[in-house]
Amino acid sequence: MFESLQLLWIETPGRGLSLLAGLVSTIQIAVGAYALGLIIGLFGALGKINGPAPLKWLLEIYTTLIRAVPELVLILLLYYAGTAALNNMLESFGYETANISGLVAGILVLGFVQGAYSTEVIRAAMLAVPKGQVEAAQAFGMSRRQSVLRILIPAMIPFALPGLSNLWLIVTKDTALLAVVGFFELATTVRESAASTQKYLLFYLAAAAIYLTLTLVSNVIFRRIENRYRRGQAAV
Amino acid sequence: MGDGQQAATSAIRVDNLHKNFGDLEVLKGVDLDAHDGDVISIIGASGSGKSTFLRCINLLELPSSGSISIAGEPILFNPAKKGEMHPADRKQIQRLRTNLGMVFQSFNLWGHMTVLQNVMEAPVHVLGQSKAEAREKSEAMLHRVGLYEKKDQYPAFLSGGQQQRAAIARALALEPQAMLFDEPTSALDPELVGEVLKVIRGIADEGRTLILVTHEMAFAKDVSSKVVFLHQGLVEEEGTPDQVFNQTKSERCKAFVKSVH
Amino acid sequence: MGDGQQAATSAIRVDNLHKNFGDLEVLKGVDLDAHDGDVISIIGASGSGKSTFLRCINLLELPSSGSISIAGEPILFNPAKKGEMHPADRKQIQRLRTNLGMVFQSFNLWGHMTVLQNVMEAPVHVLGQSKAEAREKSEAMLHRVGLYEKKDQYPAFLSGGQQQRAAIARALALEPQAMLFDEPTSALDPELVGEVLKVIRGIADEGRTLILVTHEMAFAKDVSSKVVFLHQGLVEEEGTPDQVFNQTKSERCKAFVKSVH
Amino acid sequence: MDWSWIPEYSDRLISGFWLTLQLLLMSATMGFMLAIPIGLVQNTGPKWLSMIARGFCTTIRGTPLLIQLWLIYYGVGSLFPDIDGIRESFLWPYLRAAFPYAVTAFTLSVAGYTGEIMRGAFAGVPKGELEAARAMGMSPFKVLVRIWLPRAVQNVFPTLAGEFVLTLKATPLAATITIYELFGRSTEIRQDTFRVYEPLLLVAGIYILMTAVIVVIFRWFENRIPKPSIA
Amino acid sequence: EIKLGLDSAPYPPFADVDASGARKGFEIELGNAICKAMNETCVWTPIAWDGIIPALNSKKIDAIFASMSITEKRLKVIDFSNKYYNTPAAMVAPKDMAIDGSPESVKGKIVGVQGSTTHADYAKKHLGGTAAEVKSYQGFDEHNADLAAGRVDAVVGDSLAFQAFLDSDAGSKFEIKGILNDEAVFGKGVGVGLRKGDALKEKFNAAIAKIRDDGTYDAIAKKYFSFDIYGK
Ligand SMILES: Nc1ncnc2c1ncn2[C@@H]1O[C@H](COP(=O)(O)OP(=O)(O)OP(=O)(O)O)[C@@H](O)[C@H]1O
Ligand SMILES: Nc1ncnc2c1ncn2[C@@H]1O[C@H](COP(=O)(O)OP(=O)(O)OP(=O)(O)O)[C@@H](O)[C@H]1O
Ligand SMILES: [Mg+2]
Ligand SMILES: [Mg+2]
Repeated sequence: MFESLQLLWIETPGRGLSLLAGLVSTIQIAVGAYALGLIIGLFGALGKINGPAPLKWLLEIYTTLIRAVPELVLILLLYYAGTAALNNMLESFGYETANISGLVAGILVLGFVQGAYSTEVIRAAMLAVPKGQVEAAQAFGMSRRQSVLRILIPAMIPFALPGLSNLWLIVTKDTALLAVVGFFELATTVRESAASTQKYLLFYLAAAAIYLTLTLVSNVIFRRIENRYRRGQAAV
Repeated sequence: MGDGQQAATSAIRVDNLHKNFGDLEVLKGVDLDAHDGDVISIIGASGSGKSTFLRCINLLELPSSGSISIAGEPILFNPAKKGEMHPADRKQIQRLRTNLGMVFQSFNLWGHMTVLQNVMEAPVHVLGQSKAEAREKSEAMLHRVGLYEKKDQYPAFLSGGQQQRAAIARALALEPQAMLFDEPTSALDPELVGEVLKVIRGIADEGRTLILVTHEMAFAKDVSSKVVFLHQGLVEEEGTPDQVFNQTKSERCKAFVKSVH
Repeated sequence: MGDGQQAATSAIRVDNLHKNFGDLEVLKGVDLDAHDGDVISIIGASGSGKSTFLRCINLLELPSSGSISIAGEPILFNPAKKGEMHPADRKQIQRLRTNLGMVFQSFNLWGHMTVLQNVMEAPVHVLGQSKAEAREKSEAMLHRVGLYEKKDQYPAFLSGGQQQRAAIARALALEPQAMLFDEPTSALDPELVGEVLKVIRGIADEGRTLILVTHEMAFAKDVSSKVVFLHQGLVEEEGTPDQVFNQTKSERCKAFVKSVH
Repeated sequence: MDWSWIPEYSDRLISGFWLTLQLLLMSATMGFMLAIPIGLVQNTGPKWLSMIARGFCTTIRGTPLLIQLWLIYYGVGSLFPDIDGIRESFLWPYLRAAFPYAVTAFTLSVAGYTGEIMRGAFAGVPKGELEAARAMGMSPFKVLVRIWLPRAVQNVFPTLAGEFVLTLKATPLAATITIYELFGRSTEIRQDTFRVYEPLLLVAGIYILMTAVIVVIFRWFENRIPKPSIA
Repeated sequence: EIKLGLDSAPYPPFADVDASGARKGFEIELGNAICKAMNETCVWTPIAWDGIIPALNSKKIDAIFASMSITEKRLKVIDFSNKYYNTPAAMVAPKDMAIDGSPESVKGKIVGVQGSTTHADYAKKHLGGTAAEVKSYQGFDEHNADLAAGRVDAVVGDSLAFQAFLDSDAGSKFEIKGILNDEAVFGKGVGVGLRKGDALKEKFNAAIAKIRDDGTYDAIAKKYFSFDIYGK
């Protein structure tokens, strides 16, 4: 076991460097997908609350379907179908086909899935903001945009944070699913290393430890953020 | 009321205002003409439509029919759709609203901002004042309502009376020509009522136009230039405090005034 | 009290009961001897240890020292550890508890069962009665407390008084020799108090042993065979209702009786 | 779109569907059974046990299920052949099959997530109701089975339904360790037919239907239990 | 720029990663040489094997350079260049097990293959009737791992690719039990997978011919194999 532990180290024959690189791209994908999910979620929530009826319907279908289909199936569908559709579209409009890198594709796919969950979290948070908060903004002559940006969004954050921190933990773990489409991230790296060294137990344990650390660190960070945003709330 | 020659000098003028919520007709043709410096108290039983009337004035509720002018400028509406008239020009509404300071019954302070930030918000982001300028004026405003020491607190940590005074300071910071108060004291315990009424009286003395919905008859009597009694969506009685309280004509108003005392 | 020759016929007998919560000594040596058919009211100021005493009797709280016998059978304890005496024989406790119907101040009905299921639960699952038998008896019990029509309701849909009567029926269904009531009416509004007291009086008239903590002095006076006044963890005064209420010896008890009236 | 392949592969799809269902029901049931003690010891157990339970929940919730699955199948599974005589033992047929590993991994995962839910659920039952049960002479086990557990489950029922759907959505991961459940079958069909989207769309549709059925079933049960809880 | 798709799971000695994560192997070197001959820059893009054809057709990659055999079945959906190597398929099993690669010898045994390969097709066609089960894996290494763990009794794969496994500690108890032949299944060797009608086909063919002619191919092949990997 001891000489096997060497395999985790940075120096050859250790695989530490590739694991590190895998971790970095996992974090990149997670951050990107999370951010994209938040943007979709924000507009999705606004659309679900205030949008015209057809948009509401569309969003309802989006969130319901995405949340009912296994992530793995979605990832495959979006990964192959999504990029193919995009390229077909670009071609039919006479553009060059887009050169979507793995990183971007991963972010797009996971972000699109995250968006459905974010939409629900943010919508619930927005509904939790007392109506009077936005009315007050309107009564003082703020435009709709201003009242959303300056009042509704900041006021909703404390309500949304617990759900959003959960989503972050989910997206970091969902990056592992990209391994199934052969994506270069932590789980793929680990799988490659485990396969070529035949030390499955060692590498999968190491992977679990890395993900767990990521989760624990994220928890600490989110707790800080939450404390910051709860400044304005009286202790219950 | 209602023959219109004075329209040019009216701070707030409402004609034949109707408002339905679905099948429920809450306002059935209400008129109001408030001139500069008027202090008008609106009284009436619960559910008579007082809040709805106030909220229609600055279009937090969309009226079903009727007309509204602020500072002599009529609000432009599209024809009613599904029982609501939508404003034709959003920008106009936003502009006119800055002339109407609204103070809500439940304060509606923004919880994610400190008291000072609450007060500075509209001057900076709606009127476009510089931060420095807005801060200076806002601090002065907080001094006036006696809340300067609390300026860096978040609203959740203030008492009800302090919150209401903060809400008043916030409305005043826009330096509106007219102010609308919806039961500014009803959420407060008796000790705090006095504090807040003192501040409102101060504003009235300044010569600003005030419209207030209140259950404080003594205060209404004392401070108003006109009292309006609303009953089931209609103005049942109006006039000077003396006329309404002491020479009451309508039976219903008599009963109401008696019950409240 | 306390010289012990009557132990054999005592329904509940407590000797020199002590109870600490950490450093706080709540009961400082309390004795009680309840014979069959006794109705004993425990009165005293808030925090004097009444609830704690009642809860020690059926071991919801573990005493620090002292002895307890139920129906003449002494509860076996291991020596105290960390200020608590643990029962030596769990089965004994479970058996003796079926002889002590407890009615809580806050009802504590089981929210996932209907009223009838609440009442049937212990007869079926503790006493091992057949469902049919338990149902019959339980329905009779519910008739008695006037709650038969509500038998298929869930507790959440009952009024406070109805819940309390359901809790009494539940305790009665075990046909216990003795019943413990902890302020059975204090969570109820005045109209409901009457309902519940009527039921308790009925039980007392049946000749069951009752121990009740109560603030209803009139009721205590009326229904009790003995009244115990607890003060700071000690029995400060005890005797017949007449002795305690009218010929009060202790100054503190005098003050208490006066303040409650 | 071309769906002409469906008749040819319908048998395999059906067998995949049953496998998915088995995987789901077995791991959800066993996971929930495990979640009960895990939630319970965090409320009443000795400190060391409660710490272990907490550590377990944190670990399960903090690592991807895919990694857990691979760790158990390839990692732990690779240890067994080194044990002498194991190939001759009666356990060997189970140890060499993939299904038990998948059930183990999913069961542990359900136990971790649901254990956390049950911890809160047990804590949320009013203490007085438990005392009432004890005061009537119920044994600790009776109190748990008759009062504490049903009351706790009642309070978190909708959350449990959600957890059930999440478990269903996790079952496709089993395909990565050679289990031909529904998703695995679709992969097989894709490899055979070189059709990219249709098999995926078909199974996506089946998963949506299964989710809908789960939601309906749970809703039916939910409507049968009394809603307002006595606070 | 041409994106060459390869299997994301390692497939030594054809494609592998070293400790630092850099790619190495016969196919990697060969691919690089071919790109150089075409005067193109190439980017290696790892893709999970079972999605590699869809990835080509959805233009995520431009060519499959991943030991893919040219078969009738695949030719229905994609094009291939001329072959660039050809090795026979083999069956590997424990040394002490009586298996010779024939359908009868795997009676009641579990056979592992990598999914969507010609080896999987072969196993299904010839062994499916007798074997207890044919399990398909996502990667070559994974069925080897399960062979070592005793979860499958035999595996079918590329004879050369097995070499690294048989040389390792874990593989020391196993040996090649038989060479498997069926041109209908295994096709005419390994070629570059291309989208139907793609002009790249001519370029690849020219480049393969060029490195065959100028000795580059043999120089690379010699580093890895002691025999003629190109075949007849
Ligand atoms: N958004 C709404 N939708 C439907 N009905 C409404 C709405 N807002 C108010 N109403 C109804 O309109 C009527 C008048 O309400 P309003 O709040 O104006 O009364 P009020 O005079 O302010 O009473 P109070 O003194 O209790 O505040 C009431 O019957 C109320 O139920
Ligand atoms: N579990 C506990 N831990 C610590 N202290 C306790 C606990 N239970 C009760 N006490 C304390 O013991 C004392 C007596 O409490 P007890 O509930 O017996 O009073 P009581 O006479 O029933 O009062 P009340 O009339 O208000 O119900 C109080 O000071 C209380 O704070
Ligand atoms: Mg109102
Ligand atoms: Mg008490």
